[in-house]
Amino acid sequence: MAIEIISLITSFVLMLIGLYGLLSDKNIIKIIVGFSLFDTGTHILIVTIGYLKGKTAPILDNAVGLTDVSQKIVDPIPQALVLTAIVIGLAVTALMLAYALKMYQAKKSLNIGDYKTLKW
Amino acid sequence: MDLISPIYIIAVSLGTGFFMGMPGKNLQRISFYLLMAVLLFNTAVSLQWLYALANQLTGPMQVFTAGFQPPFSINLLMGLNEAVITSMVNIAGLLGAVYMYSVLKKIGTGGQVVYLILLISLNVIVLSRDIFNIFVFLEVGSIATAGLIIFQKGIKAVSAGFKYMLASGVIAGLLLIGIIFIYRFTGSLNIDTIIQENPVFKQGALISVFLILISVILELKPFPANGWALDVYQASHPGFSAILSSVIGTANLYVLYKFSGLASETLFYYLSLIGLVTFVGSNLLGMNQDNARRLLGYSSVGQIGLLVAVLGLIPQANSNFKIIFFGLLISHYFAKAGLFWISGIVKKSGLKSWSALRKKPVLLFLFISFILALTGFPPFPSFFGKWQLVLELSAQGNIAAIIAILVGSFFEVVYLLRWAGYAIKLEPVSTLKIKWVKLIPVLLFGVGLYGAGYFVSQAIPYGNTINFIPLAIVAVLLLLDFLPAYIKNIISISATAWFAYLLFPDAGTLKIIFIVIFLVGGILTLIPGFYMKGKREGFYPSAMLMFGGLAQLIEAENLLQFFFAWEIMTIGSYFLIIRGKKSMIHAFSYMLFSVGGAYLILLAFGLVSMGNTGIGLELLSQIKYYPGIAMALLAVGFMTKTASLGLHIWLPGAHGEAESDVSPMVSAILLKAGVFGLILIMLAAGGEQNNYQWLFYTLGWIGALTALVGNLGAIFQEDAKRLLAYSSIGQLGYILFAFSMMSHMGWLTGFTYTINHFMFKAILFLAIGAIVLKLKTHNMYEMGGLIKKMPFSFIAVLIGIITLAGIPPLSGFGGKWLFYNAVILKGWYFQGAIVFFAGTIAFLYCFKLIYSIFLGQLKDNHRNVTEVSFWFLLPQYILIIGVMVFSARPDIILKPLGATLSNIFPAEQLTWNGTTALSKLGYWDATTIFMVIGIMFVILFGWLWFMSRKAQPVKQFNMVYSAERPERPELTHLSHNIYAGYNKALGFLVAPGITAFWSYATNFFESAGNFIRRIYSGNGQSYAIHVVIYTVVVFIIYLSTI
Amino acid sequence: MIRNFFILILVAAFATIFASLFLNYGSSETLTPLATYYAENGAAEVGAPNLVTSIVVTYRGFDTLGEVTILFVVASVIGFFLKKTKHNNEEPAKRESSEIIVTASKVLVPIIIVLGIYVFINGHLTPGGGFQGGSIVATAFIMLLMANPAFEINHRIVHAVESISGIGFVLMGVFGLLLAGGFLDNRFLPLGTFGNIFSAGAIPVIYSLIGLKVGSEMSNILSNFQAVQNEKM
Amino acid sequence: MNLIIVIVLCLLIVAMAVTAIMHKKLTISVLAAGVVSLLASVLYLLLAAPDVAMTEAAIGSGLSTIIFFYVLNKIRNVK
Amino acid sequence: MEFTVSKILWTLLGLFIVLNWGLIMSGIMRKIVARVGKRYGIPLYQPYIDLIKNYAIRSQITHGVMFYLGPVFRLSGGVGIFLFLPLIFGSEHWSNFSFSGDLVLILYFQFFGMLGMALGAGEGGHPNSAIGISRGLSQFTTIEVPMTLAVISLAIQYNTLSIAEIVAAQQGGIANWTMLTNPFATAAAMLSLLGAFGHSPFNLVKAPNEIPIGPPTEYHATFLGVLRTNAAILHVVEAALFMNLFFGGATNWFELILKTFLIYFWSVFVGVVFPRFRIEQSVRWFLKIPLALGIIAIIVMI
Repeated sequence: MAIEIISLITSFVLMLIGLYGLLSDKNIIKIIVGFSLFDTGTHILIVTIGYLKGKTAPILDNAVGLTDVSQKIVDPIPQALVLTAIVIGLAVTALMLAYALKMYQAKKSLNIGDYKTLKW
Repeated sequence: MDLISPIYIIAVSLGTGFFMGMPGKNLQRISFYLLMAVLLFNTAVSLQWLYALANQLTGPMQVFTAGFQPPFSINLLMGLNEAVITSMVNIAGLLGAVYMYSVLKKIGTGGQVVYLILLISLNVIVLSRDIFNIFVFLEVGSIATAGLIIFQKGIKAVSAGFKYMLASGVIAGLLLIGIIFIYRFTGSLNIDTIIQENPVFKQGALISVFLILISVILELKPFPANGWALDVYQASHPGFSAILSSVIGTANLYVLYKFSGLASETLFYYLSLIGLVTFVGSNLLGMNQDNARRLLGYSSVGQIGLLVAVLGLIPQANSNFKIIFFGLLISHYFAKAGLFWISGIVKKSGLKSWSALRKKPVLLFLFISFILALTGFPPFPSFFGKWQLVLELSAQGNIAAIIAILVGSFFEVVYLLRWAGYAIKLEPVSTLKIKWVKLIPVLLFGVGLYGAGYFVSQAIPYGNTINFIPLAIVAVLLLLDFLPAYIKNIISISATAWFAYLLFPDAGTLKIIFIVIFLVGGILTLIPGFYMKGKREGFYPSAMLMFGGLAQLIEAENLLQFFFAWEIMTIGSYFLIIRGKKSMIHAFSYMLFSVGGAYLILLAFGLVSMGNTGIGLELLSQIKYYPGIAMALLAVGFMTKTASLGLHIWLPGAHGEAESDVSPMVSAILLKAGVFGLILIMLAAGGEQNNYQWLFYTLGWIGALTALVGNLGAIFQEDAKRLLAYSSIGQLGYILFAFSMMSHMGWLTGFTYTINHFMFKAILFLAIGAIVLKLKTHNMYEMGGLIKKMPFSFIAVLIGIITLAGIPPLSGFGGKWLFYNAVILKGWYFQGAIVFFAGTIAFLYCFKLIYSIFLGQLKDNHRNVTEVSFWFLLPQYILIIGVMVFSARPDIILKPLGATLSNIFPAEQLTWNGTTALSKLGYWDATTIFMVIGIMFVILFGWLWFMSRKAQPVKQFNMVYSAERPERPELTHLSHNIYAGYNKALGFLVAPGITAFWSYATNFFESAGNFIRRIYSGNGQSYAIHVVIYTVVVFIIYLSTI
Repeated sequence: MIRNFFILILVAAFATIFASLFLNYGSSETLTPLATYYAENGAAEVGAPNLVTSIVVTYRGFDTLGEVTILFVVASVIGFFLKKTKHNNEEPAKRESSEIIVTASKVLVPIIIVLGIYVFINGHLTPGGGFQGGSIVATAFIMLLMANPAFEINHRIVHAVESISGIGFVLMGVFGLLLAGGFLDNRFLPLGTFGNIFSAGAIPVIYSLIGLKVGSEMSNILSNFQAVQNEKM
Repeated sequence: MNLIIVIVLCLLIVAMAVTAIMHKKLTISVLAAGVVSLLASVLYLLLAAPDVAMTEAAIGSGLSTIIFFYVLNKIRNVK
Repeated sequence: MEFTVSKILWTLLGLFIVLNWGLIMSGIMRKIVARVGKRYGIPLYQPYIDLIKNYAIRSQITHGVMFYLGPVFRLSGGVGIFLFLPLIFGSEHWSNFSFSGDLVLILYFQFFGMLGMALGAGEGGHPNSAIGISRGLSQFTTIEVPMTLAVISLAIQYNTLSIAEIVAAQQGGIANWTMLTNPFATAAAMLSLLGAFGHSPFNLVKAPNEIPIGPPTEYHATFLGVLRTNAAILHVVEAALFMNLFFGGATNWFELILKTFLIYFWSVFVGVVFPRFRIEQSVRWFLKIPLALGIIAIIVMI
């Protein structure tokens, strides 16, 4: 079994665990934890997609040289994407936490079931 | 032409945004104006592109970032579509900022920056051709959205924001997975390159395409995975809800549009399914809402669903795709933003508190315009969009989709028009203070909506055949609404006369009859308006809308014109009817039946156009697919207007509670529009030997039963106007029956009835209306003995009821005689007997009407009443002259009519020998009868008068009752429930079974909606669960097909 | 419990999506054409040894602009969302931090900041760049905050840095548009010698600006959360 | 060799993730999530993505965990 | 056919005969009813006395214009039916003005008189009049149903609506009478005739006991005289209509007198035998058996 398969499975499992936490836990903080796990899972997935077996990091240092680069490196594009994704994930998590804080301030509860004034 | 590159929208805005982050008090002060300046700049840039591209001054522009060709770098495309959408985004952004002036000021630069960036992100997702770039800016947008939600203070907004973030977090995750896999399978992130790669053939790619599309769809809030969005609509600042609904929805929809290039046929199918489910489902639930913003939320979701369905249903290569898509989109855009903005002005959330708008006519007008635009009435873009959509779907043979769309639309009409009714009718509980900054955007969007309507109408096929002059007259009357009523009345009458003058020369005999009924009748019923004091705000525009629609109906030469006119007339009459004191609920039910009928007509028109080219009215006679169903649908549609049995329950209230001069308009004139429609389809069906025998046979029975039930209903009424209203139901039943016979005699009967009903019902309603106006009660048992006070009204009513009852020598008998002959020749004996029975029953209510009001004992409080206004009597007596002429010389009309009809129905014609009409069975000499009876009557009257010339009048109180003098003789006026015995015997026939049926149907849908909406438990986590379930379910269904 | 079980089933059902993706994953030995292009021409066109950097800053620089915008928005939102309520001016209960942390922070903060700056300036040569460097800089602020909970970051300076670097980033983009091939093109400055610190056109400048921007934005976010700590609920 | 490390790493990640979801105490749960990120960044190194590894370490396991703790701290203070 | 003086004179003569026959016939009937009830009864010429007395009474009062018009309408109705009905088959003189309308005209012209009566009585202002009218009209609507069915049945049978042609078709012996060729229609019509004449059991309208004298309660003197005149004419004319439709018509005055007498006697006979119905009972009754007969009559003819 190759590395990428294992990490692919890991990423899927991580996402599912995160999703389960997101959907099942009543505690708002833990919902956010679930979300960030889900997010991490997607990051691993993206990096894995870019991975090619036995290739090196996409940095053209002396070890790689400037010739036949395409035979030597892993795909740099997913890595570039994941950088963006990570920052976005941070932003979303931070904002969710700010919301959680505000909600807690208003009702002194972290149970998401207590925020149902709007419905139907 | 040198155009500013769209990249500057982003560069300038972001630069300014970053600059606004600078610390400093001075900056705080000017930052709002800075924001406005940037938004103005963006608007200008996108508008210049729109102008240039629309006029083909330049081609679409590609912007390559970083100076590399795609797919190696991110590129933006500014084409016509993009120009339209970014213009929409930026204009609404600009006006939204104006609207949100105070809140943006209060929140400070931080808030302004977020607002600005939201708009930028929307611009980018519209322009960008790179899939991951779109993802990034979608995220920017959703974070900014989350920030803007909390402009509104309070836990509601905060919790709504959190729900939103949770759901959009999951959705973003799905999108990201989809994107990375599409990269994996196609090796590109550029939409155009991916489409070239054609991912359809690779299964893994199919799944990633699925993920991408489903997440964009989820962003568009499909039913039922959209609880989070509804909370946001309800809880946010109205200014932001407007942006969310009209702009963010639009931009996201455009993303779906771009991505839909990736999809396969199957996915398009699902797209349409999802859209339709959303449209129907959310509108079903919308019916249960009483919070204005949440209701608008449901409506928004529904509208976007419809647009998604359009994406799925209509191939983008179709030449009409754009007009459908943008027609619907633009209506939604203007209307929804406008409504949310108004909701911020009204402030209170309950639907009923919107009556506050009543005191602000401009705002009320805008509100109603927006509502009508959402519900797809002309002249708004959505009308044309929906029209074309139905035609295209018919061309595809996709009837199920049409039905779903119409059902959803109907639900939407239910709650939106109920709401409009509240605003128009309920007593205002609060007064509004309107700030100019909040009014300006609404006003501009209102103007934009009408402009867009005209533009779209010119763009669709055959749209240029629509005559907008009646609407222009309505607009003039709206602008002149501040003038006193009599001036507007003169204008209206002249305009109606002018329509008639224009239509007259080209019309054949059949049309002339309707011109006379619609327009001459219109003039006659407008005359009483001179009596009305004050300004009568809103009356004349509505009336002219109705008469304009009727005029257009006559001149219509294609299906579009016809339907347009039909809808115009419907709205006009709705506004007329709702003017009555207690008519809110009745006008509403009138509208529901009318709209339901109109949708059936639309569906039928769709069927008619199937497989045919063009949309001329002559297609009705060459229907290729499902001709029977199409005809039946049309018939039922028209029968909602003629209030045939089962569809009649709206009429008594609507006609009974309308204003005194409106009742004759709607009863004597408007009902004939339905007759006009029926005649149209019957003509198209061909003559006697048509293929729709079963249909007309059924219609005949319906007509007969309608006549019976209508007349029976009338005799038990205590309310004079309702009595007449029920009588109209019955009379229209006769008319339907007569035309359904599809024979020469039958049609002559039908036309005679139509003309008679027009005349006597106008006389009766005018007379009774004037009396009601004078006595301020509808109840007949509160009247009595008025013959001495109102002799002219009495004579008018007497002549009216003699005509109605068909007693010789007046023209009513002509109808009866023709009827007998027609029935026996046709062989519809039993139906005929029922109709005859109904006719004798008519006699009962005629008597009740005239007796209870005019005869018997005068009431104490009416001792000082005087004759009704001259302006009411004038049209009555003009009509009486008409009745007399038609009675003495029916041949004037019937001869040429017969000649025309002989082309259609050559068999068993009526022949004329001088003034004697000869049928196959019998003969009838109206002129002689008129003379014989007249002479005899005069002789006998003279004799009796001579014999009792010394008679002395008796005072009212000079009476003996069971050997005693009653203390208060006026109380002995027997007028309440005078047909008690009849009620005991036959009352069961008018038991409100049909009303019960309709209220059961209503309850069913309401409780279904109530049941379904329990899934919106308010729990943010549940909403996230819905999103996942939705994805999984759609996926599993999808998986089974690939 | 039933609910959780149901969610478990739901998640399992959701896993079918992954399963079907997994089954179609196949394996790939070669780069995609797009990546091949970057690998073959990246060095020559952009002039940065770190291909990830050339993609992040130049080829897909527009994404990165969006990314800093996201942070900017979040900072703004959190700024006005968690803003102190005015009537709440009581002095917060100060908690003394331990001596070790205070001392350590005094020593470490400058070092960390220098490290951060190094990381983003060298982003085009070695692993790391604006984001990494920026977050390292932000970590230094955390140290300061931990050392002194009452420490108030000088907002004016942070905001100014944030704004200026942001405007700078956009200006670089516009320069690229005006002077070179397109928005965010790095080649309006000479590409220089491959592998040098002052090479790869404007990449070092842009990445530094990104680093400053990210660092200041994150600091802003953190300080807002910190500010709440001192507030009464 | 790499393979074994990767397997162990992945097992740890999953274990930590489960801890993060299942553990009753919020602090543990947040810490576990941070550890998942940290382990992920090690995984990135093995997957030849040093840039990503740095970012994940700094942002995913560093900054976001700190923000979590700010919030937890605030909530605990209130309790 | 035109309005000529001789035509008008012949018609007036016919009217005179019919009026006298009507008066005599009602006298005879009242005598018979009395004898059946073991009373002596009135003299045969009593109706004449009544009529002359009514016309001669001097003290008159009126309630208004419609009060005048009521009897006028009523009498116009009666005379009108007479005018439009051919009395003697084959005689141009006694066919009156029937050239101007057919059976339908007569059916509908009945309403003319009813309306006038109703309005006039209403103007009187006495509640009993209104009660009587409402009952009368209610009952009348249902009476008309079997009648209509019978007429339709006839129209199908003879394929015409012209009375003269219907009579013509029945000539040539009793076997050709509608009574035998179309018994169901005849039965239905004869039942509705009972209601039309308003004898017991369908005389609640006039209701001599509960309400002084029904609709004409306020009428007296000349007004009542007019009404009585009308009643006399109407009885004969209605009977003549039935005679024309169902019993072969009349070829001379003797036949007419005999047949109308028998038809009228039928209603009196039933009235003597059966007790009075309440109004809802009679409404229901007419919608049962006579209606069923009418329907059968049509089905048979189709």
